[in-house]
Amino acid sequence: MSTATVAKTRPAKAAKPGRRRMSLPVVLLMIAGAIVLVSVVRMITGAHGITSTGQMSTALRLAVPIGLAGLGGLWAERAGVVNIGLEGMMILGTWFGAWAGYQWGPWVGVAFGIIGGCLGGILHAIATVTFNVNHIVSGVALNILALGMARYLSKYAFEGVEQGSSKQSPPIESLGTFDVPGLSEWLATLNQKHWFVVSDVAGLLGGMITNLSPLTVVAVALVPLTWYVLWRTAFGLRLRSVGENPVAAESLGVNVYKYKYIAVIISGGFAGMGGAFLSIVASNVYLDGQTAGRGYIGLAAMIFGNWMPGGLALGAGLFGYTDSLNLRGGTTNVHALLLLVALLLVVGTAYLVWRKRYLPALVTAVIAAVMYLWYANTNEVPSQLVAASPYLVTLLVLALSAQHLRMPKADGLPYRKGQGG
Amino acid sequence: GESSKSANTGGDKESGTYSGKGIGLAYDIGGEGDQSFNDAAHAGFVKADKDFGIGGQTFEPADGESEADKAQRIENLAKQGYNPVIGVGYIYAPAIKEAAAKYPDTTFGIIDDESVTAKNVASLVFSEEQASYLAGVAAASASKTDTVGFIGGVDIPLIHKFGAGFEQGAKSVDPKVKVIKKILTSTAQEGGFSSPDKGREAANGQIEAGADVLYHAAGLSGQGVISEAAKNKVWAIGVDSDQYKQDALKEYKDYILGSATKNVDGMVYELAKSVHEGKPLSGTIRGDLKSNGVSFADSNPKYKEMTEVVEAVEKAKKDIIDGKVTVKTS
Amino acid sequence: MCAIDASSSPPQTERATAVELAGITKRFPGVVANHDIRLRVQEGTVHALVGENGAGKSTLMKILYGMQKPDEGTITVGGEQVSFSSPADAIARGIGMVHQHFMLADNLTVLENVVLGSEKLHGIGGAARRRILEISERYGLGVRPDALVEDLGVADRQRVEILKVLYRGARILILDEPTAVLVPQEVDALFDNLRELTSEGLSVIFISHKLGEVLSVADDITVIRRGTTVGTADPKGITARKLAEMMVGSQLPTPETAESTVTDRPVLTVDSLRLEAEGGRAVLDDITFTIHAGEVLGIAGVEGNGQTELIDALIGLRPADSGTITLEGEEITSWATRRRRESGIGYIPEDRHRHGLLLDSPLWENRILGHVTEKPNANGFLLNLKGAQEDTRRIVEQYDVRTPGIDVTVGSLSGGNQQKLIVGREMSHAPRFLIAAHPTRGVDVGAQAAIWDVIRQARREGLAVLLISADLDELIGLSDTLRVIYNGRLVADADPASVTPEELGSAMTGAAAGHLEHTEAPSADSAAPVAPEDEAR
Amino acid sequence: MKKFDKERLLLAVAGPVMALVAAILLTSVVLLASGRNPIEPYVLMGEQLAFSDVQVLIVNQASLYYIAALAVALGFRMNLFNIGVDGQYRLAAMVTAVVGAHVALPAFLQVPLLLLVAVLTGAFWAGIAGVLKVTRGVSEVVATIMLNSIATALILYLTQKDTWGVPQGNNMTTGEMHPSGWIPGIDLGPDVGEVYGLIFLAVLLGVLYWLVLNRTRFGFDLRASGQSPEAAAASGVDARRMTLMAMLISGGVAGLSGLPLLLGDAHTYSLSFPAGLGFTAIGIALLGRNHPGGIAFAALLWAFLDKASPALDYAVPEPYEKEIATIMQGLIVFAVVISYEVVRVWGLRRQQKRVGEELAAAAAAAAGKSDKGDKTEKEVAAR
Ligand SMILES: Nc1ncnc2c1ncn2[C@@H]1O[C@H](COP(=O)(O)OP(=O)(O)OP(=O)(O)O)[C@@H](O)[C@H]1O
Ligand SMILES: Nc1ncnc2c1ncn2[C@@H]1O[C@H](COP(=O)(O)OP(=O)(O)OP(=O)(O)O)[C@@H](O)[C@H]1O
Ligand SMILES: [Mg+2]
Ligand SMILES: [Mg+2]
Repeated sequence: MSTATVAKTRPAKAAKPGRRRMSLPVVLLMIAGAIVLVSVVRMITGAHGITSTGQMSTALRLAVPIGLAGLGGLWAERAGVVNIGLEGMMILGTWFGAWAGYQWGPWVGVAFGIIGGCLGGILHAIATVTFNVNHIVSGVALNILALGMARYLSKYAFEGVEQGSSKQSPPIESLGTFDVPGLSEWLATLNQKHWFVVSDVAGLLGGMITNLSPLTVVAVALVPLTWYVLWRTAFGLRLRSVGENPVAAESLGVNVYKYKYIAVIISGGFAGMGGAFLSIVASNVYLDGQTAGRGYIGLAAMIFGNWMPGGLALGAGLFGYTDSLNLRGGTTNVHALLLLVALLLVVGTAYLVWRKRYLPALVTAVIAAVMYLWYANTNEVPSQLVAASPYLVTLLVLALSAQHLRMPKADGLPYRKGQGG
Repeated sequence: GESSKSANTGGDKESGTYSGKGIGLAYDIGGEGDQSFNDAAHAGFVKADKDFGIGGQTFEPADGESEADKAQRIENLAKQGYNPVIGVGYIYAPAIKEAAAKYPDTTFGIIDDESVTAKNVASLVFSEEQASYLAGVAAASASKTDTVGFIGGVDIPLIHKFGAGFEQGAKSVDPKVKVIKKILTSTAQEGGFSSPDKGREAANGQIEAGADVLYHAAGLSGQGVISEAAKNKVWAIGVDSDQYKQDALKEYKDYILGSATKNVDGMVYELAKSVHEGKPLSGTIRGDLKSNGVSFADSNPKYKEMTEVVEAVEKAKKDIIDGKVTVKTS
Repeated sequence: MCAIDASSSPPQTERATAVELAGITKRFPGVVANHDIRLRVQEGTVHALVGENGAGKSTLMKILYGMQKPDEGTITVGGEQVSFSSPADAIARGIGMVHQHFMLADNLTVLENVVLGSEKLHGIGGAARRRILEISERYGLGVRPDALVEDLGVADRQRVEILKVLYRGARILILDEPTAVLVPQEVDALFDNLRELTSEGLSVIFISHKLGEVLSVADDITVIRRGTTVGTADPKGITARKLAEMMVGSQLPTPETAESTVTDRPVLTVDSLRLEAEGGRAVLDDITFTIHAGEVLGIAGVEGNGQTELIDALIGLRPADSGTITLEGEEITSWATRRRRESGIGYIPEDRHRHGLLLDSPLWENRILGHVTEKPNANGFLLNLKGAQEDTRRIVEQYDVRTPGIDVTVGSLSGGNQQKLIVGREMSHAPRFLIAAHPTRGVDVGAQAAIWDVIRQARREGLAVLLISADLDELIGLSDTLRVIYNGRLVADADPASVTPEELGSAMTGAAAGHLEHTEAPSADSAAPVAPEDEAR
Repeated sequence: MKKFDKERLLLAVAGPVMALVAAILLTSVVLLASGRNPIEPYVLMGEQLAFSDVQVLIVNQASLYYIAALAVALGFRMNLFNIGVDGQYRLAAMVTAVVGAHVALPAFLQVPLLLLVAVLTGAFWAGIAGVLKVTRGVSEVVATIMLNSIATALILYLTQKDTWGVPQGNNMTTGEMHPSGWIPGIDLGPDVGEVYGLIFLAVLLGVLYWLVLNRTRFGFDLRASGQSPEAAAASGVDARRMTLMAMLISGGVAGLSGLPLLLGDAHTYSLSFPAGLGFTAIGIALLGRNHPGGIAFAALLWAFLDKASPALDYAVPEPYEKEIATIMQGLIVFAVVISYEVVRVWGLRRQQKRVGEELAAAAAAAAGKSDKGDKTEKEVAAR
């Protein structure tokens, strides 16, 4: 026989290192760092628009529908159902919201928008949960169907009504907006001073409390609420368990179908609310094609946010911010961002050097230099680049961070009762 | 097999010399309810129907259709006996070119394009840049901050025309005037012509950057521009029709300095009239300042009170008509 | 088929009946998993359920637990006839089940996994945490409520599973092969717990393939074979061998000691192979061995000690972090899987459904899988469908794959027939080296023997085989050389001619190392635990 | 195994038929609910089928759909979801149009050059998503959604006046392509129109698709990866390479999907070049079950709904809403996937049952021949 192998009984396995989780202080520190960096860029470039109150307020308004769609995605995917039908559910939300809104007032409209989205959710749930249809396929079908439905119904509901047409609903009364008295103006004045960091923070905070629609407040509140419900209640635990391991949940008496249904319907409700926000708050009319792909963007924001409400809000905020930069005068502001990117890359280079990863560090440094040169040698960036910036930023961030993302384990997988074993 | 165009015939309206089914109006993407030139064309259509009782029908395009579909639509209309057949938008140019050759007895109209030259084709085009020039003059004259803004809907040459005229007009008042330009979206699908919210945010940004007169060429999105201007108590300049008189904008009309109008409805009406009378228009019919095809609407009494501004605009208008000034189109 | 009578005295009737299953029948498409099964469990006892792989034990338990509905038959709990439509009903009746395969959500914490479904008991916060710690303390489970399950090892997971059941205050516990992944001390601790539980009046249904364990812990035994009850047995009056014979339904042959065919021509040499997990922890470390032509090298080990990783490294699914692999003098460490397979490495994967088959494809396409570049499946870049189909027919014939034809999807075959197809496919390419991972797992006895014959035959013709199996008898019976893997290292070796399963077992738990001699006591740098006295034979 | 073949065929047909019937019924319900005649729209649309010019339109449109759907289906066969076909084909068409306008080779060189340019552009754009997925783990769904929007901006940038744009009136084009790159159509007379010459490309691609998937090693690997990535990896497929390849090929095919129109009719890329083809193609690929024949059928059906629905505009006394066609399209996809799933599960059950029965019968026969100690009982496990 062969020689005796060296044998040592080894101590019990060391626990696997847990996944890297960022603690609150670290997150806060990173946010603070980002603000300082942006402030530096603003001071250098004089592009005060990048942190103005209006900028932030616009960013928030643009982020809300994306965030709501993302929350919709989050609810569905946490229960294991991929929801690419968010776009369709949003369309239903815009339509139903406007249809009820112009007749019975905006709040009724919001309620109907949510109901419209829920209807889409029910359809998606029937297809994916009961019939085990591929989730993406069902979502695509829903998107087509919702588009056709909304157009078809518009011909009946809006054509011939005063100020309405087959493409547009009559105007809906506004939900109104409000500021926080005193504070809003004070922050706005502070923001106007263009002081280092102080004005930026004032802009950020001011934007959050200026010109607010009540629905925006509701939407923002839904982020922590979602977190609370999903992570701190029994209901949420069951819902998440269904997305992680439905068979295990089933084995403990959880009615998997029920939770999937609930989750997908709530998901539709969120998307519908996002749609209602578009037609009631953002525009005060339903318009054909109003959602313009925000459902997909919401989905992207959710993935970006690692299937967590906080991350999702950050993702939606980033979209809202870049989009708002674009809308609010674009070219010079985005030009200033080139410098920001260059600075960020320098920071990245330093980090990589610290981690002794020299080749990536070199590559990063070179890109940083290119960015800087681009910044230094131009006054504006092409407007098309500005328009593409939200998408580019998302792609970039995902490319840098996708490995750290973790989706619910049973997300998108078919499930049948009694399949366990 | 048989062609669909040979199938449906008959039902011609006989009224005087006119023999046809009425006006066949084919819309561009956006269709009815775009608060812009589709709607204007529709207004002309309605007016013509009212005046001559010639009737007719309107047709909307589908999403993502190709030129073949447009050709099919136009030819079908001609075959069925609609007269005149009007394509709203340059996008119909190839279709009308083809159909005009096949149906020499039908009068075709095309809006915003003059590339088709045929006896039975009337190209209804507009010098939007001239009206925009006047808007620029008005804006720069009325501005206290010497900063004015332009918000276009979608990144297409037509919108560049508006922007170019506006900028030239503004600079003609004072070369130091700053013109901030923003075009909302790259493509119409993204909602550049139909997103009041986008218009509003863009307007807000420009106002923040110091602009106190905003000119828009953004269809429905312009409603957002105007409402935001009103909210911030700065001037807005409307487009296409006299927006001071628009119902949907009543609330904000005090802040509408004027509108750079484009007489699409009038042109459609004229074309229908000419056909109805048996003397169909043909060739390029240019709506410019001289022919009143475009103009600067001054319905707002507050505008009329600003005599300096009014004078500047009148002078500019005269200069253009006299050919002293030529306005760039891009 | 020969019927075997219950070999034991009838069960004592002084205790009350906790659970009674009568006439349970359950059919799956193509399989009758349970047919007219009877089972009576007395209160306060441990009742063992034994039977071969695929006999229908798990199915029966899932029925009792409400996860599956029986087609026929009745369930009586505590004297009352019940009908469960979901596990919730069963849990409400005080039934708890630890499943054969872990039923845990990886991305949830231990606490969340435990309280799931029973949040009403103590909520999902502090109270629940206190209760978990209490139970954990009481039974010495050592569970950390806030750890993520994915960070836990198998034994810890097993404890969480047991805790889940205890947390719900179950009166009737179903444990489906709870010991498969536990080391002996843990098994002992578990058994102590079980005895404590039964003394409190709880009933336990216990499933295990380790008959020694069964005899030591059970108060009653029910044997099922091919889906039906064949009888009950009294653990005091029956030997493991007799029990095994009841399970398989006939006399057991004495293990075959085949003549050695080992040559001195090394086929596969692995030198200091190391594989790391994400955090840099070694999952395989310093693996060194050589397999010669005509040699079967058996690797024994408790599941999860690096076998899967070793297979992956050999077939090329995971790159080695250091060390070399050499195939007949050629170093293949950096080769891709395809090249390794083309150069003569055959592969019988441990999970045939995941790694060996395309379940929705017909048999002949599965014939191509893994050998798409080779004859008779391909001509250059084109597939040779005719060739593949013909050869599939040959395999079906030669390896006795029971199928109506080669165009049916492979998913509709039974596990054993699927396995025969895989074996046939791999052997058709005359491999030089074969990785056989659990080649007869879940395969019926007839197919088992056939597969063994194939491996022996190929060995005689000079094939080198790496055999990984949880079945120690299979390992000892087939191998020429035995190694024991523990914690990612080869810690011991043994001569299959003389080693006993007990000795192997103790090495598998890390209690023994070095060369295992039959006469010697295991080398002792740790207190040798009492090996389960009587393994299955 | 004739029996199984027949059954398979039956199952294959049952799905789409069920789906169509269900979709039509549901659409009728919608029509009824809105107080319209539930039958007439189908009649009106059906009548269109008899007109040769409508036929030409349908076939032409279907050729675009077909190629784009093949691109989508290729990804699906590998469990890759290429939502980015839309961006890929628009970008490819634009770049091809630019090359076609600035390069003037003889036709036998020009046409292959243009095809190559289209393929490479499409592949390049899809390849970005592929590379991101393979190297950085970015979901191809999100990446291609983003790339669609980026393509829109890029196209716009490249067709500005100071880049390659050539304004034509109010339209912005890339300038007329050199005629040597035009592909003549089959002219069926002035009243009927021209069938795109590149319809043959669509057919060829369909055949190639089938050949590659079913008759080549590569196709086998691709399908295996789609069915079971683990099994494919164990069989020697390099999953990353396969993913990248599938993405590149899908993108390449997507790049071709605008060409029948570009080279056959439009001869320039302009603002009026149709968009949204890539999204429609998803529905078509699904409807066609990712099978080249099925996709052809689905593409024709979709094109039919597109091209026949304008007829609803001319209905007397009151036109029908064209959106009925869109609703039908959505319902069809739903009905199709649900009925496929139902039929699949049913078929699987049947097959398993049949296998069980036949085996039981065989076993019974064997038991009849030899009693005790028969073949299956002879050899016994060691335990
Ligand atoms: N969901 C199912 N669908 C179809 N067949 C099934 C299903 N579950 C189990 N079977 C089949 O039923 C039979 C009994 O399986 P079961 O899991 O109960 O066996 P077991 O006795 O637990 O085996 P093991 O010892 O391997 O765990 C097997 O043939 C199995 O393939
Ligand atoms: N979830 C399931 N759904 C449908 N059929 C199943 C399922 N699981 C197993 N089967 C069927 O059960 C039969 C046996 O498969 P199974 O894998 O359970 O056998 P096995 O002998 O227990 O092997 P294994 O060790 O792989 O579990 C096959 O006909 C298979 O198709
Ligand atoms: Mg099994
Ligand atoms: Mg079992």
